[in-house]
Amino acid sequence: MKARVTVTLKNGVLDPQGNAIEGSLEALSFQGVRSVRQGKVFDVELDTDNADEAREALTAMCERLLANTVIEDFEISL
Amino acid sequence: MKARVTVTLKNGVLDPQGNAIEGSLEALSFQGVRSVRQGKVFDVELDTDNADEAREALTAMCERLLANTVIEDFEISL
Amino acid sequence: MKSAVLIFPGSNRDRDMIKALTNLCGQVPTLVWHQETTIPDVDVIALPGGFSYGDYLRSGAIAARSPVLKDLHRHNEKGTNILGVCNGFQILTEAGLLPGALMRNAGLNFVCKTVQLEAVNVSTPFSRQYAQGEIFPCPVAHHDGNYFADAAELERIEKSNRVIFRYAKKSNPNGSLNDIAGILNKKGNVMGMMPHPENLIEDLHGGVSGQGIFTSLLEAA
Amino acid sequence: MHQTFDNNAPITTEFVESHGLNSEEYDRILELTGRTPTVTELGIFSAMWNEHCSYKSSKKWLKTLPTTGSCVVYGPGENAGVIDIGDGQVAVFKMESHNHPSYIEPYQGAATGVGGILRDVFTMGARPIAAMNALRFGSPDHHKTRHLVSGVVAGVGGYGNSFGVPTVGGEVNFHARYNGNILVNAFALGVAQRDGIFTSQAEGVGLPVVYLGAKTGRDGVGGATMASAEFDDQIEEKRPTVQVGDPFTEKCLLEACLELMATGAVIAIQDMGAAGLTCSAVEMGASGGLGIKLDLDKVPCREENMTAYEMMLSESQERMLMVLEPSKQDVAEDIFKKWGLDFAVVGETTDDLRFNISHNGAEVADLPIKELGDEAPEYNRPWVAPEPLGPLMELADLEDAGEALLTIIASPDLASKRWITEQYDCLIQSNTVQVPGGDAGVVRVEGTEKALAMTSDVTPRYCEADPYEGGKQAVAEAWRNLSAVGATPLAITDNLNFGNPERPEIMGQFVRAIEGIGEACRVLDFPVVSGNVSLYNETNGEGILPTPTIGGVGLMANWKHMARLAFAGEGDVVIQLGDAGTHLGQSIYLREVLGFEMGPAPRVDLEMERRHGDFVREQILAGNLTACHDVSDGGMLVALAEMAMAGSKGAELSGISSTSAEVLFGEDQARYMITTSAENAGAVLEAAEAAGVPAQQIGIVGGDELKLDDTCSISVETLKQVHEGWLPDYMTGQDS
Ligand SMILES: Nc1ncnc2c1ncn2[C@@H]1O[C@H](COP(=O)(O)OP(=O)(O)O)[C@@H](O)[C@H]1O
Ligand SMILES: [Mg+2]
Repeated sequence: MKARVTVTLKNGVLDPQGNAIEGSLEALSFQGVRSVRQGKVFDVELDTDNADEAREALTAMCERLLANTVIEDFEISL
Repeated sequence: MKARVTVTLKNGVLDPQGNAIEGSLEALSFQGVRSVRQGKVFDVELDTDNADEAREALTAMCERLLANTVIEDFEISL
Repeated sequence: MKSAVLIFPGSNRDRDMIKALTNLCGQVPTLVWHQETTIPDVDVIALPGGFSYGDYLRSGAIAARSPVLKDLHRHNEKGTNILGVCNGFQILTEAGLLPGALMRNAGLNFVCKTVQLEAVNVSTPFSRQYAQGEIFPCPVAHHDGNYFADAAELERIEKSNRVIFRYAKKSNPNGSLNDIAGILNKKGNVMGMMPHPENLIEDLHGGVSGQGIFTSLLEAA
Repeated sequence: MHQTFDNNAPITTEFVESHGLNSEEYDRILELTGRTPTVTELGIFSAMWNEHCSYKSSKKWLKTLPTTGSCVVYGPGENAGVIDIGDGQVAVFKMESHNHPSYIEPYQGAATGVGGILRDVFTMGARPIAAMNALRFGSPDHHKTRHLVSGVVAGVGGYGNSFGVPTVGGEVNFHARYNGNILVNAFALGVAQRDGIFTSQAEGVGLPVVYLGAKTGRDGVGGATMASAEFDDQIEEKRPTVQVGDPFTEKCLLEACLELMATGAVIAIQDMGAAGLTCSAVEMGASGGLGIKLDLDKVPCREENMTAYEMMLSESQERMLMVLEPSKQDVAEDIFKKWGLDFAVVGETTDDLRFNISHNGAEVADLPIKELGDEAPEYNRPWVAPEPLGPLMELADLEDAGEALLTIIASPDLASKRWITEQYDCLIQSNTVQVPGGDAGVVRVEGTEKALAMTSDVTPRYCEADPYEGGKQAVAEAWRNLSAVGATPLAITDNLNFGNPERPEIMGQFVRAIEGIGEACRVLDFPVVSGNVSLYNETNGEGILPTPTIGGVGLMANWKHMARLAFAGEGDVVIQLGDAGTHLGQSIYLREVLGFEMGPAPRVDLEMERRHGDFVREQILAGNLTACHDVSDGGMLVALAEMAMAGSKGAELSGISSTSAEVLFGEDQARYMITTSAENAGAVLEAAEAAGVPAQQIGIVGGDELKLDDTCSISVETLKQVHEGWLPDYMTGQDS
């Protein structure tokens, strides 16, 4: 089955990329952008079709590799 | 309103990061991972609460900056 | 030879490029800040290496949208020679002045070392001082130098002989398709390359093989 | 998890303790304030009085280090040390640790460590032109080590490469004693005009205090306290204070500061490091004999509802505090806007010597500014000198010198660090003469023929065995590495990493190491101009190896008169300077081949170091040498192997016993391996004799093998394979 893991910075953690993008959007005269925070997505294709199994495996993958849980949160959608 | 823009590599575009992650996951003895593709998300906070306006603005932002349409696709969710 | 160097916030090999142009092409280049709207009439416009805007979002992406680019496009129309090195190459692809894209190195790590280049097309204003097939050392220092273009594009580039430099002797440091280290645009006036010729131009650097790029431009001017 | 407090909340004992202040220290605070401090005030005291900022355990001993010399312009006390390098130019350098943050989040911890040290250098008006990094990791088979190595290296590179400074040297060691407490020591060096140096000393009353750079967030709130707190198993809870580095902003900050300094607008400047706004403001006021008034409502914030406490303790990176010439305020503002940086007048200098802070219109702190620093506690902690280790027992004979050599050069500490150094840009700025791999990194001084050489050295296992000799050795090896490339050693910065000073045996290591460092600096005329102390490097009661990292800097009149370690010419004569090896105690051979860490550390004869080093330098400057390498870890045979690998040339040795481990692998000090052309050999040997330097011809460069005698020779290819192989193989491995 196909799954998508989304990894985002925890609240309050500085996001230099997001800031730079905000600045650039402003320079490109896009109005009304309050804030931009950048994160990562991983589209993962798994052999299993069992949702629980998948969720368990993906959680482990996030904790071990995909997310830096010191500064990032992750969410899994199947 | 809050919106999320997801930018992913077009099919066929090589993904060094995705490949490397596949490799490490295997090395970490995670079985049954067919493929991993890495992309980006942008959590954007806009002044407007009008969905159409927002979608239009975000589409423009993607085409002008957030995505490199030579190699990337984008999707917008409000 | 008159030259201009475009400077973006985060450019950091600008001084190296300025030194190379000054010492090898006989004149101090005009420095053009990214927010300026006109680039003076010169023989060569150089986009230096660095991490413009921290290479945030995508390497070169934000710089490629800065005000000065409008006039860079005008100069391109005019046929002014434009040289992009490293981050400059990334900016030129992001700006659509060169095809393809520069992705994260296959090894994922930043890589700084001296590789071997092969001069593949020496009939350009950027490479005429090299001998056809000449193999010479040149340093690289980048994180996103992995050249990618889709099959059709790649074929067009190869067919029209627009690969100027390739990584030679299995020294491809980043996974670039077809070992591409430097390419030319269709019109023949824009070159982008990942390696740093400006860092190999005096004895102190342990060699001068990088001079050829600049002496070629000088001769073409 | 944000620590937010009501500013007038009652100050409980727990609260005081949680700020790393003991009861005596709290009583001292009550005396100074004459009342119960507010929450913000207590936070300020905790930041100013923790080990990291106050040096309360180390001050007494740091004072004993020699800090003066003909080249010294500014010694310790400024953001970085400043030495004269002639032609009206100065070199500005310092080394600083970021150990705990790097263990918690290796990439950001290392990155912000590099950012901090670069800021220290350009705060003084110097453009950074070179960097080094000294790294100590746990045992390679510890489950965290690989992750920490890749994170730290990526962080060091990620920041330095983007900022645009060449990384030209460093060290990497692995040892189980760093398993729970790695060391990340970052060094930076910059060059400025002697009359273009800036300090934190404010002058003049009623001048604007200006905040520059990035916005303030809750990053690292409590970080300075954490950096001085021993780790325990609750480390997870200390996590939320991770700071994130932004090299792009730092690069803009560098350019903006240098541009601004050139306009004459800057009266005083101080970067915001540990406990950013607090330490920088107090430093500026106290050193200038002025008070500082801050209005926190003016501070650019990244997050909402930040408390005064949080703003005063925030360690958000890439920030500066300046006192500006009022008439030039607009010029300053324009420059910072041009570079896309925040600029805000947040206060003014006063004449009342108070540190006065208001927030939301109310006064949240009012403290005597001088006392905050001057009255910080200073301890004379009890210490016991470590027992000297007994002599080494009889060792089994050396079976196979070749095997031993291969084992040693493929061992974690001696294996090639290419996998690491290639992730660092060592060429940017176009002035690099010697890249990592030689005895010292060498960079030309822009626009001159001068070059600066730098090296980072310490041998922790020696310091563990004998902190005094170990301290001497660290300084001596730095001095030797500089001499070995032909530079005149000028001065050092020291980064003293030790365990918990409240334990007398650890304090003893610290004291004895400083005595050794001081002694070596005096004899070698190699003063200390800057430094940093990192204590409490221990986990669950186990301390790290005592690690006083020495960053040495030397000068060359002309980069062309420089030696490299690579064998250069077929037929060149190989000469050993210094006596044959005898000392195996604490040697790499003992540890890697025989498997134990025992015996005394090698003794350092500083007079001999001086004699031998001066001779080597003279010979290099006279152009008599074709290669030069100091003998350190692994002894003579390892030094020769390194020269062979670097030059892709072999050598045929003669008159050297292939069965004496002492001779081949002994780590006696004050020794070099040099090569000369056959014609020059005689003259060099005579000159050595005249200079009282033992010198012996031990071989001829040539072929593609390192040949000891008929029974023992190894191809240079094989040497390279094992030497280059270990680290990449290790890093591509995985922990299960
Ligand atoms: N982390 C690092 N960064 C840059 N260079 C390094 C690093 N670690 C080691 N090196 C380089 O590798 C070479 C060998 O290191 P080392 O064995 O410590 O040298 P030495 O024994 O002469 O002090 C030196 O040139 C050193 O600068
Ligand atoms: Mg050495």
